[in-house]
Amino acid sequence: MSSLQVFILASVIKIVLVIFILLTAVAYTVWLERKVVGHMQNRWGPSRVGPFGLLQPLADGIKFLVKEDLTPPHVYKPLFIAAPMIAVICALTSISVIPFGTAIVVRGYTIPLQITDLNVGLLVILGITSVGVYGVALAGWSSNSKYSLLGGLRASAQMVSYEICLGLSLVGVLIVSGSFSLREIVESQSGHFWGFIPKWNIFYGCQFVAFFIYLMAAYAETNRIPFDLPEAETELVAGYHTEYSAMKFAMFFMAEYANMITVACLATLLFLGGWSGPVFGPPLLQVILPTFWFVAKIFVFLFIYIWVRGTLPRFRYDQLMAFGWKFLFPLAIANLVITALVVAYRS
Amino acid sequence: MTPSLHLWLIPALPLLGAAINGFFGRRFSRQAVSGVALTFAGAAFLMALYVAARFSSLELPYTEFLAHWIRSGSGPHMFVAEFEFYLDQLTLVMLLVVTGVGFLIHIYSVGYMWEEGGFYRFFAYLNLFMFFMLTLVLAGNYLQMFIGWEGVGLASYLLIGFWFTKDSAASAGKKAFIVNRIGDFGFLIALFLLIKHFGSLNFGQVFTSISQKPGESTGFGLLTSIGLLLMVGAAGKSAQIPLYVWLPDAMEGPTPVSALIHAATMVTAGVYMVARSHVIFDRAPNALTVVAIIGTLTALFAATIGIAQTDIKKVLAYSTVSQLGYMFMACGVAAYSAGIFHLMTHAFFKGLLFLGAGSVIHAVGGEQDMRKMGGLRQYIPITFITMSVATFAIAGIWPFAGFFSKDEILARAYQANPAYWFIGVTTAFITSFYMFRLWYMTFWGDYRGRDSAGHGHADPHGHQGHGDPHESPMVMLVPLMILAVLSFTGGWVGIGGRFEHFLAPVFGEGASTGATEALSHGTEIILVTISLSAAVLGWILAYQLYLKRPELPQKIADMLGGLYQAVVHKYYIDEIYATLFVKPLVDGSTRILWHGVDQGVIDAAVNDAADGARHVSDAARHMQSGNLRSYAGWVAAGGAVVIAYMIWMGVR
Amino acid sequence: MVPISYYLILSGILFACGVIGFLIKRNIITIFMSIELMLNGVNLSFVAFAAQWGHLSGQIFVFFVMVVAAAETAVGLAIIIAVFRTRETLNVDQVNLLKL
Amino acid sequence: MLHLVLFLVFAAICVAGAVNLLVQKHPISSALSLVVVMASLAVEYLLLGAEFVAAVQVIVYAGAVMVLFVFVIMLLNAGEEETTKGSRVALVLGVPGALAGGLLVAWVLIRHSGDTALSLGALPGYPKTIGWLLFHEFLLPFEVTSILVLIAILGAVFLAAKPETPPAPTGRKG
Repeated sequence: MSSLQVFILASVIKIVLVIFILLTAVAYTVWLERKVVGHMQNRWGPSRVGPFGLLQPLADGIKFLVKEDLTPPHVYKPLFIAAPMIAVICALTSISVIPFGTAIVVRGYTIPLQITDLNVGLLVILGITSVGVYGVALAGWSSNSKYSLLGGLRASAQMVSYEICLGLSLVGVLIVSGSFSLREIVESQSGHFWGFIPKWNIFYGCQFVAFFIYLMAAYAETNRIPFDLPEAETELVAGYHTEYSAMKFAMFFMAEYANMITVACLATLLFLGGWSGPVFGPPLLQVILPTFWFVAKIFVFLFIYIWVRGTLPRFRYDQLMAFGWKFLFPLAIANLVITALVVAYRS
Repeated sequence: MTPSLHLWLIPALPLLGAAINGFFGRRFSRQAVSGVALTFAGAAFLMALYVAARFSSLELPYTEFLAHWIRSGSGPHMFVAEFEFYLDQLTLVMLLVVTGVGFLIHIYSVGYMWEEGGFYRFFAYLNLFMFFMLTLVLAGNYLQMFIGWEGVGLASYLLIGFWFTKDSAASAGKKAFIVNRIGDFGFLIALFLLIKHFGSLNFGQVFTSISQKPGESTGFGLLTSIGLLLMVGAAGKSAQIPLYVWLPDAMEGPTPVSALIHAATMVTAGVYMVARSHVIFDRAPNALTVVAIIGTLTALFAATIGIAQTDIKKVLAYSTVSQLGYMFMACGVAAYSAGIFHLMTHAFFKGLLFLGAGSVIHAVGGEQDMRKMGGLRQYIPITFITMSVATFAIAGIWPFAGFFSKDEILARAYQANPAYWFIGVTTAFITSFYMFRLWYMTFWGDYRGRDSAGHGHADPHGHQGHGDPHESPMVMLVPLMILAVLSFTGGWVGIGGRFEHFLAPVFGEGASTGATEALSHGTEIILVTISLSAAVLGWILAYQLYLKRPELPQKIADMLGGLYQAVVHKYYIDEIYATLFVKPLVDGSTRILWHGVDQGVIDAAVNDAADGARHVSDAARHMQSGNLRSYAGWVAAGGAVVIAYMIWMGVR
Repeated sequence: MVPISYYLILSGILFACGVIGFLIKRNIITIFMSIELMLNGVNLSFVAFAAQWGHLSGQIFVFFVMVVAAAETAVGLAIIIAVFRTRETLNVDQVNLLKL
Repeated sequence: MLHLVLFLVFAAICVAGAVNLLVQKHPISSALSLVVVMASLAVEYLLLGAEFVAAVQVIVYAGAVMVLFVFVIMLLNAGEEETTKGSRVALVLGVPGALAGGLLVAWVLIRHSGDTALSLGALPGYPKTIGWLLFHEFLLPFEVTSILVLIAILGAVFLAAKPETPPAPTGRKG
């Protein structure tokens, strides 16, 4: 086989695998959330379908698929249909540049555990995420309902605003690692400070501030509590997806959780050292361990997501905007300047 | 190296006084204002005395550098003008005259102006005048002299127009200023010529380089033109033909001003300037001749006008013009020291005459017409006595000051050309006549002021309701007395050529004294006798006409008819000037500049441009449809044209 | 291998579409979008020329164009909002107070 | 070959988007067409190797500028465009004229650009090199642009700010 054929074959396998895993992960993140929040609220969560309710996501999926696909009158139909697609496509696409571990060698061919390694991988993720805004915004607008419109407006404004903080918080990391390529960023985090602290970016100088900003912005970008105003059930009756049901609603749902996972991946890659961690044992374990560390970190991140959801109340909209523009934004700039000065001083 | 004399203090002190009075005087009491003015004027006089005391120990000419002023260009063509002061015998004489007479007139003014409005303003101007006059006198170069020259013009303008609410005063001020500008024009061109050909305006440098040149005995060369142009300036400032017309009008100013500026000091600046530039004139005999002719003619001409004037100050004004003519005559025959001598004595007696006239006017409550005076000697004896001294002095009666200086001039004039002498003696006779006429009309006979009904006219300083004429206060009389003493004795410094010897280092030994010796003693005695008898003759004539037979002048006037009218109307010179220069100028300005250029060209251009713009806009506004997309279309079309042009050019 | 002229033709078409949209559209927002389209067309030719001459300045210019476009958008949209507040319309034909 | 195919495909999408922008009556459709144009242009940039430009194109244009457009359209609830017959002239003269002009310009550019063929990823615009250029050769324009952006921000804030309502009269006259 020529290397091109190997490349295409490997890519197809990777894409199928990643999408399968991602969708499964999405489903089980939903399950996890329901379970954890349930326990936090001193109840069981899903427990009837399968052991510990493990088959609940499957049941939900079947329900969404077979439910009647209702399209309300007075909607702007092309966009009403396109909006959830845009949302889910963007959410799923952005995973494509995320590396899950080091390369593996199969029959002499080195196959990186990543669908594609771009020089500007990070920017691609940012770009695709920003395009994802359209899904929410258009859904809100095309529903031709005031709640949806308000939700869409809020979503677009919020996401555009917090995207700036998100980007700025990442710039510090970029300055430290000196690359846009996610793989290189991770590789720059291997090793230890003083022999025992992992050389993760979160421990580098004041990057924990950047991590905090990233965390906040990520919550806002994914419309999660405490920044879930676009879909605030109590005031906007679920906001932009009020009019959606069945599979279209499921798409938004999937998009949201896929985005959560992407954001968690990004946080892991940029701040938590990616797949770096203690590697030991037999060769097979050595192949698996980095990916395991990676998944473990993502899991921790997701858990924090759910934890926050179970703990914090929702912000008011003006508080959200003020927090973004008057607190996070200056903080991000300050962090950027200080990091730049530190790096310039050290070089 | 002589220690610094701080000459700059002499002009600076009056300037400080002017500044204080000018800026803060409004809030000062009259006492404070006069205190300030007198302090600074007096301080300048004391400085001048100090300089005079130190004079014999000085190395002359003494120059003092104050500050850099203009430094233009570089290398050999660099033009430099500094603020510097120049002191020699001539300067010293002028300095003492200006500060001394000026100080006396300051004192006098305190009394004279006491009840006038704008008291502080008057003294601020007066001090300002002192500053400029001293700058002029002390200047180390022509440019600085020009500052003083212009400055005294300004002060003169301000003071003539002191009663600026009075129309005649305001226009007299303007007239003086404008006529002086004509003279200044000549002066300026002379300065430019000096810069062009000698690269400097510094007296020392200019005179050194000029004295190396040969004299221009014949023809019309550079030095002649410079000299003539300087003479134009001098004629303007010193009221010589043809620019004398402003001086009689300048009598609209307060009398102390007339005394100080228009008799004693400023008008002599021209004489001073000519004397200062004697190096130029010495080498330009043609220019000198012109100076002499102008001086002689002015002396005679003004004297004849003086005969028929009835306004006491006008008589004195024409007399001043006439006496200035004498000085120029002296300069014109290269007898500079005689001119300066006469300048000095004239400052004394003419200052005294004006001050005395002021005292008379003061006494009769503002009246200036001599026909309404008479018999005043019993009312104002001190004024009478001092005025008498001055009258004798100006008439040239031995041993008063005027006799010596006038005699000196006449002697030198005779030497140069008997024609000058003859006119000079004639003038002396006329001068004597009209001065005694003034004397008799004012002080002798009966007082005619009381019965004159129409006596309400121009009452310049507001003395309302006068009874008998009354003597002036002491503050006015003391300066009169001092000046009287000076008018009496001032000429004695010239006995035996002492004054000439003093000034000889300035004007050169040979040019002045050598010539006098050439005149035989006998001739000198004859000349003296003739001029003295001319003066006495004038006196007798005046006595006959105005005291013995006062009806006779009217008969003579009737007999002379038109000639008399011409004299009364000052030979219609003002009218001729108005017709020849003023009216064409005004008409030309109105027709050509105002109606033609301003309205026809400038306004029309502006208006037509505006009209054109409006018409074009009228047509073009239809493009402005308010439709945004049509604008966009225009933009696109314009862009297309530009691109098409670029493509076309590019393709070719 | 694609000849550079293809890129330039694409660029020209985009620009022309922008001009046409600018001229025929009535909605002020769409007009504004047409301007963005023109800018994009120009950007493409910048990048293409950068590739042709092998110099990155062309790409740099694209950044500047983008920044200017972003600034322009911010101000322009603010103006549109202000216009809409006062005129209650987005139709440029009705924003015609300035006609004679 | 791959390059040409990709180019043609995305060029077709691009032109289709641009034309759709013109044809669509509703501004939001136009906006989305423009997003399509921009996204496909980003791909064209990628084909030329300008990966950083492509990424920025997506982030800034598609992700920020066009979102703003959509946001404003939603905010103002802009409806369908009214069509009138008033502008026949512009349609008859303007459209072909503009099209012809654009093609002419392209033609001239072609004539003067030679027939260089560009390979896939002809000039890689790595972020590092671009950044280096930006902060060395183009530092001054960069800073000037930053000032421009600042001014634009201020202007936008000022323009879009709600006009201050005059304080309610307190009832006290005088």
